[in-house]
Amino acid sequence: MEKEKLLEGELTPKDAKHLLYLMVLTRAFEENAEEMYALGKVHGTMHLSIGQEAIAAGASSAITRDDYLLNTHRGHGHFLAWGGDLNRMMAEFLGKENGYCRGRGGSMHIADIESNNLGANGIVGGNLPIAVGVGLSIKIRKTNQVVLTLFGDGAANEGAFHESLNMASIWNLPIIYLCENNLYAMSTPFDQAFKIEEISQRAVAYGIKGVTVDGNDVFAVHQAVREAAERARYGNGPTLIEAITYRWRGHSKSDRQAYRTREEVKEWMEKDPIPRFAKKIGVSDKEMEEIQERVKIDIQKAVEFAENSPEPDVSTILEGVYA
Amino acid sequence: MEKEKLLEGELTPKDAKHLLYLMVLTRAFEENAEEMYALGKVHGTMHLSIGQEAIAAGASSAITRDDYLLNTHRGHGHFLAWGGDLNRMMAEFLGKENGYCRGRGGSMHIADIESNNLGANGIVGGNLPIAVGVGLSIKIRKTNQVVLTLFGDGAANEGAFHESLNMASIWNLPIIYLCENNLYAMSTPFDQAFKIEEISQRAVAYGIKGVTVDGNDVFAVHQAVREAAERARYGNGPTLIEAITYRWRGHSKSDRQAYRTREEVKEWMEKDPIPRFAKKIGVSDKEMEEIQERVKIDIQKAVEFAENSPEPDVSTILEGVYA
Amino acid sequence: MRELTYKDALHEALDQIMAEDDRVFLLGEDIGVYGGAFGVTGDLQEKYGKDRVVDTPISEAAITGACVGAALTGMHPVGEIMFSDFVTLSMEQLVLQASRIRFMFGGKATVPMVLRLPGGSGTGASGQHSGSYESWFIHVPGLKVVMPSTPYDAKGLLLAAIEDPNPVMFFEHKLLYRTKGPVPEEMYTIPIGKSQVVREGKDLTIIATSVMVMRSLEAAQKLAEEGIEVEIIDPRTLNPLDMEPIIASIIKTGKALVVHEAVKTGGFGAEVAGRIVESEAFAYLDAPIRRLAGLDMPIPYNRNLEYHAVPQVENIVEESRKIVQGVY
Amino acid sequence: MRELTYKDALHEALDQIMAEDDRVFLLGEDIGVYGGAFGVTGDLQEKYGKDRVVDTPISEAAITGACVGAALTGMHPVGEIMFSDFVTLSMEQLVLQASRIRFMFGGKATVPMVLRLPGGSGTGASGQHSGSYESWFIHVPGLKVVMPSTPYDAKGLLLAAIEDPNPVMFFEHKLLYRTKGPVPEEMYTIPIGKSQVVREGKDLTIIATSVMVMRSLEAAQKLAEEGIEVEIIDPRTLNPLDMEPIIASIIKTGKALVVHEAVKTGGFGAEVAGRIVESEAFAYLDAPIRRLAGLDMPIPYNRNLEYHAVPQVENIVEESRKIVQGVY
Ligand SMILES: Cc1ncc(C[n+]2csc(CCOP(=O)(O)OP(=O)(O)O)c2C)c(N)n1
Ligand SMILES: Cc1ncc(C[n+]2csc(CCOP(=O)(O)OP(=O)(O)O)c2C)c(N)n1
Ligand SMILES: [Mg+2]
Ligand SMILES: [Mg+2]
Repeated sequence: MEKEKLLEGELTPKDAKHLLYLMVLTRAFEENAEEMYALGKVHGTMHLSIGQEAIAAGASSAITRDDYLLNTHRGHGHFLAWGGDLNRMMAEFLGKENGYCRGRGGSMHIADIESNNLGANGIVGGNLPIAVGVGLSIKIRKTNQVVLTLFGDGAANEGAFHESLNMASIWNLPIIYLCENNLYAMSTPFDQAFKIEEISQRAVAYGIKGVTVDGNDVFAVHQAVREAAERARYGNGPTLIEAITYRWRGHSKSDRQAYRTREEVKEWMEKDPIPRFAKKIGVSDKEMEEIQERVKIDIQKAVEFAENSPEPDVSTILEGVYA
Repeated sequence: MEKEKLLEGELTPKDAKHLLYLMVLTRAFEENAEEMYALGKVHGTMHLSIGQEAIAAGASSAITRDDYLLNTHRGHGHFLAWGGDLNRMMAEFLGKENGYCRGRGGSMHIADIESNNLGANGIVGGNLPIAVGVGLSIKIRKTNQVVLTLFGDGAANEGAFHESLNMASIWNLPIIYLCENNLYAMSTPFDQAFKIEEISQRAVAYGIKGVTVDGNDVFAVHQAVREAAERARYGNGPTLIEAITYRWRGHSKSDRQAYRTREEVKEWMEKDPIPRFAKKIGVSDKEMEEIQERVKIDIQKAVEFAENSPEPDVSTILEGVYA
Repeated sequence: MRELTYKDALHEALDQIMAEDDRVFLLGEDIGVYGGAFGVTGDLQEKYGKDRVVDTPISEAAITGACVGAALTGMHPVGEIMFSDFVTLSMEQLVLQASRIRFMFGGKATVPMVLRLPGGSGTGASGQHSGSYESWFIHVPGLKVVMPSTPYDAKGLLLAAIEDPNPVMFFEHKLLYRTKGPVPEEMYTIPIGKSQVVREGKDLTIIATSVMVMRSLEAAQKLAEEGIEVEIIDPRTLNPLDMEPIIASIIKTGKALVVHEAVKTGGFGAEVAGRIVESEAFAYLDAPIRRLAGLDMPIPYNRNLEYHAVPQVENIVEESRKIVQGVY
Repeated sequence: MRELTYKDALHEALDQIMAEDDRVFLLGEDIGVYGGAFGVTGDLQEKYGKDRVVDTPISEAAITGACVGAALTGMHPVGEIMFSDFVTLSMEQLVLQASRIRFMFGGKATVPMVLRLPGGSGTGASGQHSGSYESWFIHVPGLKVVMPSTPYDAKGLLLAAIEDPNPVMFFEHKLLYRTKGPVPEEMYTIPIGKSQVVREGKDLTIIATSVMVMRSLEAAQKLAEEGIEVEIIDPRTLNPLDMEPIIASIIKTGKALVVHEAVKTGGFGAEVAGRIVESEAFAYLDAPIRRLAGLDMPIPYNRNLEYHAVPQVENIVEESRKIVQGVY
């Protein structure tokens, strides 16, 4: 799927089914990651997007692979939806030489510049100023691309958010700001960090369009991103989209989750975006099982690929610091 | 006037006349500063607020000297209106040992901690994060004070603005954010840096009250600040006030002003806040002349004081780096 | 004496000073219910309430500025920057405000604040969550820079930092949080600006900071088996830096090795070398001063590369051996 | 050869490269109609339009990030931070993004950006507008740090920096803008990472940067009258640092003095001292390496204090004399 224009018109049934596959794949990848973590096969931390898969599916399918992606620390789904190769992704996750970043980056920094995927970012809001530069570059080069920029609710309180949205607005940059509001920034509930109802209200401060959508609804996200992309490509500047969702797992590996109730989590688990989307696009239980099966095999193969991949050679340790 | 509560009720005629004096004094101070600069008596740069004097008069008179002030690089008027001593201010301007900052700070960093004047700031938006701490300190100490925080239109595009207003809003801090929108940030016209009509619209992003007033009208500023102070003292949090005004002089010493027309400047000079206020409060031409005369003498004395003040001794150069 | 972990020693310091001094309050991201990313604040919000253990939005510049403003008006704030890497977002408030306000205001203001900064590599957190930044701050007059390596020092230096009328950068190391050591129950301070000899020896002077003190001690044991006795000095405060014990030691040993985790170029080790050369110890040096430090690179994700990016026990052993045997 | 000011040399470099390479564009505060706070961009907006000479709002983090993003996608942005002090607002984008992206992405991304940073004291701009920050950045692997001291170097190094595939911090000095010197009309580059001997001498090696090169040359003349011949080396690039001419020179003179304006503690001079000691030159040293640098304090407003806060010609003369006469 790399470099191929996935979708330019409405979602076809085939497209939709592929999106469903990607959502299932993302979840499986993360469940597997959890397991590997538990088995001590993974060093470091990771941020799981389980429960939030609809956003990546909806967003990536609304733009093309000639566009750009700026991803976050919770970005496995976006990476896969953009067309990331599962094997090399898994290899990166295990820190192997043939991972996307030669094992130097890991989950929090996975990138594939070749496919205009400009990388995940470990810094909350860290990709927002970068988005301005990508937008500016597009504008100067007149290439008609857009840049999809992801961030969480927590990032919307960094100064970088403000500077980025203001610059993008005054210069009409082709940026889609997609805020994944999963109601928590680590342990901080949304209403403890904001005095407003919706993050999209902040669009007012920049004179741009803001919209809040159901982040567990692939079509709603897709629609909002498609509209934003259209505005962007026609020189009408950035859009702030807020997609409401929920993270099922803890923030990272070491989270006791004392800041929320089991009931709340359970409630949201009932809003699982995967069966919801499957139902909406008329995928039967049997088809779903087939997808699950396919995913299982894909993951297994990827794990094998990654585990059999070589470790980086220590003699190459300094490679890549300078060009 | 230091440490004395200037005004708690409405402005009395006597208060008003004092404010007029302060406005005339500020202008004379700055015109004199210009001259001294031209004569080579001042080292470094300075930022003149000529044309903007109404804001300092209106704002400082709406709160007490038990409250706090956080000032900007263009803050001579606010310093005087807060009750700054003209002689020591002039001495600081000339870098003398008995200036407010022992000649170490100069115009851009003049402060008087003793009177809760927490200083001018050379960094655009630099005082905005500090305001949060002052507000928090008031809240923790339960002292019922407020903090008046000044900044320009340009500062409203720094990330610091965003972080500060958000924190102040979620914690209901007693902060009055007073934006002096003089339509330019150095050479950058307002509408080149903002895609909105009024900076006060940004209050929406924080769920707080925002208001735009005529910054050349002492009463309008006074009224807005008084209301904001009331909200703040009663635990109702911060307010964003935008006061529209205009700087008559260049940004700093070395500004050719190629970014604006003479006509525009002239137009605004006709909206001079000083005669406007004099007229409104019924000060006769004769009284006005008396004020001018008094100011002239005050300035002259201050210059003498400052010029006769000793230079800092080089042997004390390291003093004040650490406590 | 009772043993505590480094983390618990810090927690106890905060707890005790908060009970005693109501000017002290804490702020930072997820320091309340979550107890801090590394658990240092733990239950303190429960104990002292949300007004004194303040959970903030993710706004590092404003967190730092909030410390400055509170300090200027009489409070003694202790801010936590979740990972010291994020201090890159606080630099303006730290460098242009906190460190300079006092001087610029003619010595008439004080900014008694502490910023706690967990740093360092070794946890697989990769390029943006594993840095060591203390060296920048010794280059910022007006700031003090503290970096404890033991639970005992952690408690005593944190209490001293909170008492100090100046802004203090307090660097903690992630790998030290679980290390244990004796810690008195009562409150005590360790003076800021005092280096300490943590091991005596006659063959080589090692100046090490933070987690490298621990590694140097381990290396010293191995070296002792070979008959090499190294003296180890932990500056504990990087600025103001107490050179006296270092100079005295080098006069004795004639050899010096500085060990830190931060990248070598422009690091703290350079300043130490520069000062040794300027001191009377210069005349006693019978070997060049060596610096063993992090490679000039970001911290890699891969566990093995990460391990090799910063000094380990075996590197210290080898480097010490070379110096003592005059291989250089 | 034709003479130009340092400012005009920079302007010419920008003008020529923009005419030739449409990947190059400029952004910063007031660089358009205003022509830049120090006049470097001058008329370039008129010449190349608002799309290639971009006036920004006052948002230093986003200016820097905009450079990163543009560079990542094939452009060669040159950002201007109006006063280098404001780089404190760009640290996250510089240190955690620009400098590390390439490494973290496995060497598969390039970030060819330049940040121009006017710095230094001497203009009465006081505490927040007069700093020297280059030393921080030599401690950031992935960045290059350049600091020209003459119009000739300014033009050649700026063109080299723009060509370089790495992020380059380009430090200019306010007091140098009006200095004049020969500058070829055609485009040329000066290799990044090459030190230069700017004066030959046999008695002492002075390693000086930026405005201190000028002051050292002046000091050298006075010293020559006393019969002291100093050799002066301008590293021009602070990272990667070319030690070869420095080492060769010290082997000849046996004495070294580093001079810079930035405060002494933790400054570039420490790194130079550290490297000299580690080099073969150590054995040839017959006097301790001295560092003459800014006092450990913010820059004061008062003109006289400001003057004394950083090395002046007479300080260089005196310090050199002491070293050569063996007073230390
Ligand atoms: C500048 C910065 N501050 C803090 C952190 C630590 N941190 C990592 S993720 C996170 C929470 C982010 O919340 P949000 O933006 O809502 O994204 P989510 O994790 O919910 O997807 C925090 C505090 C960081 N990585 N970068
Ligand atoms: C962080 C920072 N960026 C840039 C500057 C340089 N500078 C000083 S004042 C100024 C313009 C400020 O505009 P505004 O906030 O509107 O205030 P005004 O000068 O109009 O009163 C600029 C760019 C600075 N001092 N600090
Ligand atoms: Mg979130
Ligand atoms: Mg303005």
